[in-house]
Amino acid sequence: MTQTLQVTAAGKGDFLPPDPDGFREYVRQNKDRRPVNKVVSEKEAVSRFVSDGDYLAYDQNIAVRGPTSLYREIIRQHKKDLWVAAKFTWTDVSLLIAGGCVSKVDVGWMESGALLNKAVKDGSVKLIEWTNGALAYRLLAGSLGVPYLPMRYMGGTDTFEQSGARLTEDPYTGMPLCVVPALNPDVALIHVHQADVHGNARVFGAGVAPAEMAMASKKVIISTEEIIDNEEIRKQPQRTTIPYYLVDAVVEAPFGSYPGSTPGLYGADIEHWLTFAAAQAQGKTDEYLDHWVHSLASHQELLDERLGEQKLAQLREGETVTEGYYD
Amino acid sequence: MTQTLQVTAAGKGDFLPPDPDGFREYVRQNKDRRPVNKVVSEKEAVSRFVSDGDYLAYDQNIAVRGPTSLYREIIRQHKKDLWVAAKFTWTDVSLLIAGGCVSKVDVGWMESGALLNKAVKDGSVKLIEWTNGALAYRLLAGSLGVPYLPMRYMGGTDTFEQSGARLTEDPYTGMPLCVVPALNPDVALIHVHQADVHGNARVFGAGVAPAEMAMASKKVIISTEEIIDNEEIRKQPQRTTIPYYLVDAVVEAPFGSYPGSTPGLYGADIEHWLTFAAAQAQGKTDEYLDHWVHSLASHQELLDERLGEQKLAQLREGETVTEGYYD
Amino acid sequence: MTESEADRATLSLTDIEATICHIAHIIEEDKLYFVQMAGAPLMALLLAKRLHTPGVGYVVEEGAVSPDPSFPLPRMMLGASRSHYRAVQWTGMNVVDAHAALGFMDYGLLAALQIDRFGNFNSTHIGGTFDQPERRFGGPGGATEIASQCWRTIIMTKLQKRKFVEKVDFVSSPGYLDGTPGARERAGMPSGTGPWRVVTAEATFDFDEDSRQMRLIALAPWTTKEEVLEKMGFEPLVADKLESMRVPSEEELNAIRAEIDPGGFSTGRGEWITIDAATGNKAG
Amino acid sequence: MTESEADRATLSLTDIEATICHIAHIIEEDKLYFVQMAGAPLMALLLAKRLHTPGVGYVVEEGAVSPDPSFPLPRMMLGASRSHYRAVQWTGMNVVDAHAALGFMDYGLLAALQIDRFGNFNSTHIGGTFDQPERRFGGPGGATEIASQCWRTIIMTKLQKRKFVEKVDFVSSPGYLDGTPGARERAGMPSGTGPWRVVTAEATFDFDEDSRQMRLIALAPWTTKEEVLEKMGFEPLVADKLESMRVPSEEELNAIRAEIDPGGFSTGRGEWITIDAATGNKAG
Repeated sequence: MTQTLQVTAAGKGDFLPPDPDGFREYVRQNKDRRPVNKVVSEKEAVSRFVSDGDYLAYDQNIAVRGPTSLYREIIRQHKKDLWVAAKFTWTDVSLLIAGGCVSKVDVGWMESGALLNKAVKDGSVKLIEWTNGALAYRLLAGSLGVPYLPMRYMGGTDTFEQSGARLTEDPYTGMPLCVVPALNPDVALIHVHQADVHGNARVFGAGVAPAEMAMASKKVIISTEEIIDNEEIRKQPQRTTIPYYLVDAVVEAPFGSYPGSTPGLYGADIEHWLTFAAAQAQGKTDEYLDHWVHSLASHQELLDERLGEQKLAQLREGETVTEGYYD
Repeated sequence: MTQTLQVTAAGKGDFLPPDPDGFREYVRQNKDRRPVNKVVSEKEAVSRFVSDGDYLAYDQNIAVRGPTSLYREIIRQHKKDLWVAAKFTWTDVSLLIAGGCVSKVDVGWMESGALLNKAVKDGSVKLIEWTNGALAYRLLAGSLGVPYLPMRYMGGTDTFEQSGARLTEDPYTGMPLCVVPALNPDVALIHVHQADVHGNARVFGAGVAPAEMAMASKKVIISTEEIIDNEEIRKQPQRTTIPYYLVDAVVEAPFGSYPGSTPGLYGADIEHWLTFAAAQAQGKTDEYLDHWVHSLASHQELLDERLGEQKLAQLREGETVTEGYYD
Repeated sequence: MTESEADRATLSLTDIEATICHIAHIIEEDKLYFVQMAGAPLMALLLAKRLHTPGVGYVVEEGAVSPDPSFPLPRMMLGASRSHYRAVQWTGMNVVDAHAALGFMDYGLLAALQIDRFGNFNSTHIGGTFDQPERRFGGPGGATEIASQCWRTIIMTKLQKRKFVEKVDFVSSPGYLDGTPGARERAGMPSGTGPWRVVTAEATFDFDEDSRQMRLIALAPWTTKEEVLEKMGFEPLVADKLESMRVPSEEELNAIRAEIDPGGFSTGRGEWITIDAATGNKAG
Repeated sequence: MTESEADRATLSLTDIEATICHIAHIIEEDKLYFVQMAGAPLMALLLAKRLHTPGVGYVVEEGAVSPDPSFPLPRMMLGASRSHYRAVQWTGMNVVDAHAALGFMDYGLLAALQIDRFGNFNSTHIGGTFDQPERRFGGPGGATEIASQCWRTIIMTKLQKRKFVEKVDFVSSPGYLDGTPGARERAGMPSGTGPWRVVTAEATFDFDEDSRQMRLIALAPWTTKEEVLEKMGFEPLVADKLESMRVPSEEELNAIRAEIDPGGFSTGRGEWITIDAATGNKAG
């Protein structure tokens, strides 16, 4: 039985070539299947697991449960040439561009202020077009260990032309169908509510795609609001979003989404966002980064020296709705 | 840009032709998007939503959280010519064969006693080969609204030859890859721990694939150990496995998995299984069905007249480990 | 208040507020909506939910199903606990996108920067080329999956010549593509889907079933057909009979300003107009 | 107990118990296992976990990740709360199968009805044809995804002529297929995977790296090479040096009988043998 299918169109956007067997080999050689203690400082996590040139993914964004303490550490360590997945994000990419860390962005949605516009025009940052859903779906493909998945959208658009999607025929019905290549990031940053020292992690609330991202990525750094006992994890296995063997590093980071919210725990700091927006508008993001990143040795210093207990208490009080998260 | 891909091999097993647009049209015409009260008796649920000739799927099995009160009602109503997905099941199929309900079985795993062997030999039941995982994965495809998914197994086997899987080339790498057609059952039976009257449902414990099945199936009947308030659902949205708009009928069925266990709530009745095994071995399944199905008007009658409060209490006590389920 | 005073009562509102009210007026309680991120489309749905159709169900792309938000909403609604309050399910993006792929979403509710006569729309860049854009925007976000997979798409935008254009600078998300029969299906999209209404402060459009071209079908009381056509970069079809759009009410504006977008962070930034509260005619 | 008494101490065990003990002896604590359903493969893993490698991680196909079961287990282990007790995650079949697809599972642990020299195995039917089988069995269950996607597969079965056959009646799940280089990859499977050990009560086999043929590598103390070959339907390769398999201990048998399969529902049904507890030689 031989049947021929056509690939009738292909976008011209760059993508990491899917390589399921290469991913498997990486896992076999590098991922520890023992439940060992993976707690490290943000400094060590980023220096060991984020390399210049990496494809970097993160779940959620600078407004909600984004791994912002890790963004800042990446900037602090002057990581370069990152290819970033801007899926359902906000000023996340602009912040990393301000830090000089980014050379390519896969676009779903992002804030597109002066920094991004300038970087696109001067060619220092290259954009590849997808959508929020397409990036999440590419992570789903990556999480299933297959090189691609079919889907029902993106065809017919200029987005398609600037992406790596292809238009194919379904092998069963012959109907036209888009396919997208699996996304297997080099490194994922995922901020969670709770994790144990082995990396068993819990995300509460609507989550975008933390489980898919953890499965799809070669290296996984978890930052967590709190570290809980493995015993606690085992008492409520239903609540685990990510099992330990997917995880490479666990970083304890209370208020690790600041200035964003971690739902159920603390609200966002609107004023901080306005500060960044103003810095961007005035071309003063270097000053912003000096104050909020480079002059501080760690996230803990940011909490102690830039925010202080009163501010943190305020942020906690700002989260007036907590029902459903820790229940 | 035109690229050609080959489908190099195809199994000869039957499958419902994938039809994503037909499924969508069914949903548009038939699924109520309002949160209305869907509580009905098992009798009404089965008579309205299970038709002769339907493709029938169920999550879990007669040992664990299977929708056994609905199996019995299907037998009671003499439903015929069902095509059943035996994914990770046990005597479920044999029971339905005993009831005269089955004409085709998609095989993952099932108990294969005298009834099944006889039915296969006399041609009254036709088997199509898949695997547990392939059937769950076909439901995943069905749940994503796409006609097929690629995967990394089944190729090279006789299982492949007796299935509807095909061997294709990946449109990105050209690597050989199996594809399986989406499974969109006509009707799904899913037993859950808790549901509200609209059909928002909670499954506790390792679940096989209840969410995928509810999404992939045209008609969804939920049987539930207990009906809880919509308010309770909304207080812990994280715990919802299936949202209301996927569901057509909610049947209240305490001990609805009997003789199987609903984990966290009651244990299995080993003796009952032995009774069925003995009936099968002795060719006396008609007597078994008379006693356990046809002589009873409902599941409630089975609880009252065949089991009684003492037996039920025993089953509840038999579930010595409950940690993690209702927490 | 005497009758003559009532006649003279006026309302001041922004074009964004007006658009939000217009959309709220066409929300149906027995349908399911897929609403793009936060911002004006979500505000329109929430206004309907707050005042007109309290039981209406909706999902947002990060994976909250049919929440019952806690008002007033925070300034950053996206993903906030107040926005997701009392949902019936918290899940993820791939799950709710799949619900749309399966045909459960009656309506998609979106905003666009620029739109053409076939309802193709742009959220990527304005001016220049893709590589050298005059101004780059944030990208389609979830708009493409919503506009492709929901049965009917409602698109809100501003009625301006640079927004209603013969050819959009970039087709971020699909309308009826080139308008030929089956164009969406040939591109891999589900059949029977497409843009259904384009809503602006001054006018509402649908799409002709045969030609798939945008058609003016309703006007706000404070404008005329001629004024509307003057503000468009292409000439739309025009329905034989133009409906009159409902006048936003003070109650609606209060709900927007006090509860849905407290402080008018988004909605207060538009162009202000003042209308007669009873007739909707331009005042002053 | 004097030395001579110790010498004379015997153990009676079934072939299934012996196989379970053999497999338990090769479980590695720092690896991750994907174990088929309930039954003997799971019992072997649990025996290792109970006595030898308490920290070993494993998943079962219904979606429990690394449980720490509550002993004694119930007669029906499958999906039971005691089996899933203290897992680190309860999820679903598609998720754990994907973990295997991604290369996280070092070993798959399976049972087979019938196996050929290339490790292809059968769980579908014995005798007759597919349409008219002499005896139909339950099907592959999760064995195919496990045998295809885990790095190394350990298969347990009984050493009998009708089980070790030149050609299995039905290839339910793949070994090295026809044994040619790249045969599995050409069929769409991940590279570098395949059957690693076949374990029976009397003998253990691996697969030659070049020819992919089954090779006898170890013997139970109570048997000989000749006896083993006599019980096979094909002639396997034979390693230059045959290892001696460890003797099951009384402690192991007690754990099986009291905690893992209380009542011997599964394990007690095999053929009984009696061996010298110290040497493993056949007794009596």
